[in-house]
Amino acid sequence: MPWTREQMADRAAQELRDGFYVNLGIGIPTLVSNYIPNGMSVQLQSENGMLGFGPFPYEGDEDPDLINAGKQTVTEIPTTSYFSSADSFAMIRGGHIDIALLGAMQVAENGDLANWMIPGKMVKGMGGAMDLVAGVKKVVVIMEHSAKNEAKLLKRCTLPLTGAGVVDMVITDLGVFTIDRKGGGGMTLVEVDPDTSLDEIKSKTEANYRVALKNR
Amino acid sequence: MPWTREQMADRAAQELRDGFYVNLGIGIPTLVSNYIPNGMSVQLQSENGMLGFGPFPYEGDEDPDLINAGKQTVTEIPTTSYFSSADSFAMIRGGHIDIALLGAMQVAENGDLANWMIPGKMVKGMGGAMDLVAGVKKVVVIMEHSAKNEAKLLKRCTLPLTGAGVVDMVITDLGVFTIDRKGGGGMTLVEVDPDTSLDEIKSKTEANYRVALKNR
Amino acid sequence: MKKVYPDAKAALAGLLKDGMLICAGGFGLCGIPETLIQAIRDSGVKNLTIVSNNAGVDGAGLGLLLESRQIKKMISSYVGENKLFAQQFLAGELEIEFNPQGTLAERIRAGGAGIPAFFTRTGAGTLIAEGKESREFDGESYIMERGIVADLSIVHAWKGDTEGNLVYRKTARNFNPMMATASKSTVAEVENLVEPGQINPDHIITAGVFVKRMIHVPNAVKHIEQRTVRKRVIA
Amino acid sequence: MKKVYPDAKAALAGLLKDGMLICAGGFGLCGIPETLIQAIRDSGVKNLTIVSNNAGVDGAGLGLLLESRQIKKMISSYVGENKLFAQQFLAGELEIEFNPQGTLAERIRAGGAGIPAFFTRTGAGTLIAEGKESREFDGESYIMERGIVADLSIVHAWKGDTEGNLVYRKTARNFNPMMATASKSTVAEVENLVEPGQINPDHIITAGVFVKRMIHVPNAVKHIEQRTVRKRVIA
Repeated sequence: MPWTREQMADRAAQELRDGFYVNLGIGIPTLVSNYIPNGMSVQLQSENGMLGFGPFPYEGDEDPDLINAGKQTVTEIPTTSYFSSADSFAMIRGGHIDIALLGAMQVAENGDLANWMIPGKMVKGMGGAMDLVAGVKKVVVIMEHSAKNEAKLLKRCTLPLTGAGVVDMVITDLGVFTIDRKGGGGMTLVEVDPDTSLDEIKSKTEANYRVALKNR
Repeated sequence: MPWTREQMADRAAQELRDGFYVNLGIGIPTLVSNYIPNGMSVQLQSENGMLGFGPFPYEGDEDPDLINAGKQTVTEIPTTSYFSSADSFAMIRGGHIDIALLGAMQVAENGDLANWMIPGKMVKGMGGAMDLVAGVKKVVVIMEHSAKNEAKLLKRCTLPLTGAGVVDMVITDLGVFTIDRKGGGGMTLVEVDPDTSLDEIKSKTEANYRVALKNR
Repeated sequence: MKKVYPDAKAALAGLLKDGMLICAGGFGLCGIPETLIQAIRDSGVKNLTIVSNNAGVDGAGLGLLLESRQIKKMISSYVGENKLFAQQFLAGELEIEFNPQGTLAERIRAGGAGIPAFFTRTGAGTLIAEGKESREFDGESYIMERGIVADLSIVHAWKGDTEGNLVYRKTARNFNPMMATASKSTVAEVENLVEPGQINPDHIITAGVFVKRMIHVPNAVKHIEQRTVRKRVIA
Repeated sequence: MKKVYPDAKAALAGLLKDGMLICAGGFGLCGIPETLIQAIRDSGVKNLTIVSNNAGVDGAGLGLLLESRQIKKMISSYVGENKLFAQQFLAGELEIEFNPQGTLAERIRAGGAGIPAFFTRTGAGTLIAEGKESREFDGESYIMERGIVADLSIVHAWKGDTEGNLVYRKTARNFNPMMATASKSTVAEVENLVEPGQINPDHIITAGVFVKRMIHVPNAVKHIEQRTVRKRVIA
């Protein structure tokens, strides 16, 4: 069986370190907060102007003035601070957030990322995604390995880019890839779902990649 | 008798309007706060991060955390707000301060201003002066008409500039000049100290200027 | 110099004209100047270009001005919540200029700070870079973005004194502070109106200098877009 | 992840090296990180370039590092209060790069915000523009200034929680907030150290993300440069 959404989130949580400041995108990345190892302290950043937020409020405690970047009601915790959107993206663009976990439509072997528009379809906008991938120190994509038998890990993205050369790691339901986006060392398959063969991954991946499995 | 420092400050205060946000430089400009007409409300900005400040504190009430841009102890008033130096100069550079009153070494007929360095002498620095003259809506210079028989109102400044084409009005001990710095209409003498002849002003002024005295 | 006006209509009087550029605070429906938006709708002013991170939802926020077809163009980062937006856009009745959210926030901050242009890495190598100057600094690629200065800014604050000093509450701060700086005519609606001196000056986020007019909205309606909750566990 | 260190020496351990670039908060002697400056002096680190609006006075603030000749270069807007500065400068022992105060503040803010360069009207047509790119926007002349990113920032705050969230008091805020953002190693000294949750999150000026290490300075010495007072009138 390929990894479940929960297993992918659990794997992604292993990229966190004590003291990290973390931005989680919508979808599977949101689940990552459930897998933060015990004893590890990380602060979640929400790009609409909040650092350090807690779980959803109890029924009846929702506050219209207290939402995350997905416009969901959230809660304050003791470490919380609020700031403007300009200050929030100064924090992001300035490289002060340690890691961003987000979804994607396509990732290329050079680290290019596409996740905001499909030509010909109504475009909703990129929100803060372009700023996050351009500014955050480490960018981890969590996505299904392929969609409707179409590869998502490509030699080159065919969709308009969210960022050029920005992805450091891709966690799919079949395995984990690292991308040496700065050094130009390309993409490497470093972990595989135990129930998935290397051949299956090869057949579902258009991108070139080396295989260097880590013992886990 | 030429105008006294107090009379010059009084004349400068007539450039203020109700609701104005005002930055006062050191020297004679500081005195202007004593001549704000009754019933007029103006807020004084201090570029080190304070809007709305009051007089010097009573003896014993000095607060090391509460100073103006001249590093003098001042007081808070009900309208006071504090902000960072970056926000302070965003306010100044963004054109949100209505008027700046400051001293000068030289002013040219095109509005050029020199007030920060004399080549060959130890330079202390321009502080916030370059930002103020570049950003504030109206810049009024208050200075002695001439120094040691050397004209200070010149065709061109001979000292390094603080700002190019930035001065709107010059108040000296002998008269008041306006400068059409944006329209290119040059300098105009609009008021004269009653005890000073037009010939005397002419002899002490290198700059070209028209005379268009206002009835006062 | 009285800044406080009796209502939104009075506060906007003389400030509205067809074809103008308006900065509107808020993120989603959080911290939006809803009372001022309603007054703009009622004024009938047309062909507006509005700078706002989002375009409201159907029936609330800037959605009101979409319904009344007063908006010609939006400058936003995300408009996914609004069906009417999609309809009008696909019918060619509405223009949209997408800006990355951080670039949008910084363009507004720059406009208010007298900075006509700045460089950012955001969007380099993407569609967003087209038509913009690109440049390398220290081996990395950046694109040049321009500051935004509007004809009018409308913002929502939690508390304000009559001098125009404002504070915001929690994530309702969002775009409001920058937008308050980005025009020469900023109108603020405040949930709590107090006298000068009632707000600790160290806590003020928007200094009064930026606020030209203000209104008191003690009963401001607030919307929740995504009501996400936990069940209470009864022990 | 413990951010609080027992003293300034411990907080700076491993962060100092000869020839480094340091951003130091404060305006005049107001809001300066005096305890951290003393520890830098005691460390003996040399050839420092220091970004600070002023250079302290003789015997206080950065004046301490001038006395010990640890400073190679200052990037400042005004250094008029310091006789030793003038001596060392005239003797060719000290470099100075003057920046207009607002340009200095914005360069630091830009560095912290990931903006490598921006345009400003300040200094256009003056000596400051020499060697810098000039450009017209909408008919006005501007010059390009670069962001500053330092190896180390040292700041002084009124209160901080152990997460690194900081608040400043009155005009002691000045350059501290931007400088806290402009390096990957920011060390803060706080007069009051509290637990997370003890500061209202709407009042926090510097978010904890910017602060790597901190020390508690409950008895910080504060200087007044110009003691200006009114006489009390006994009624």
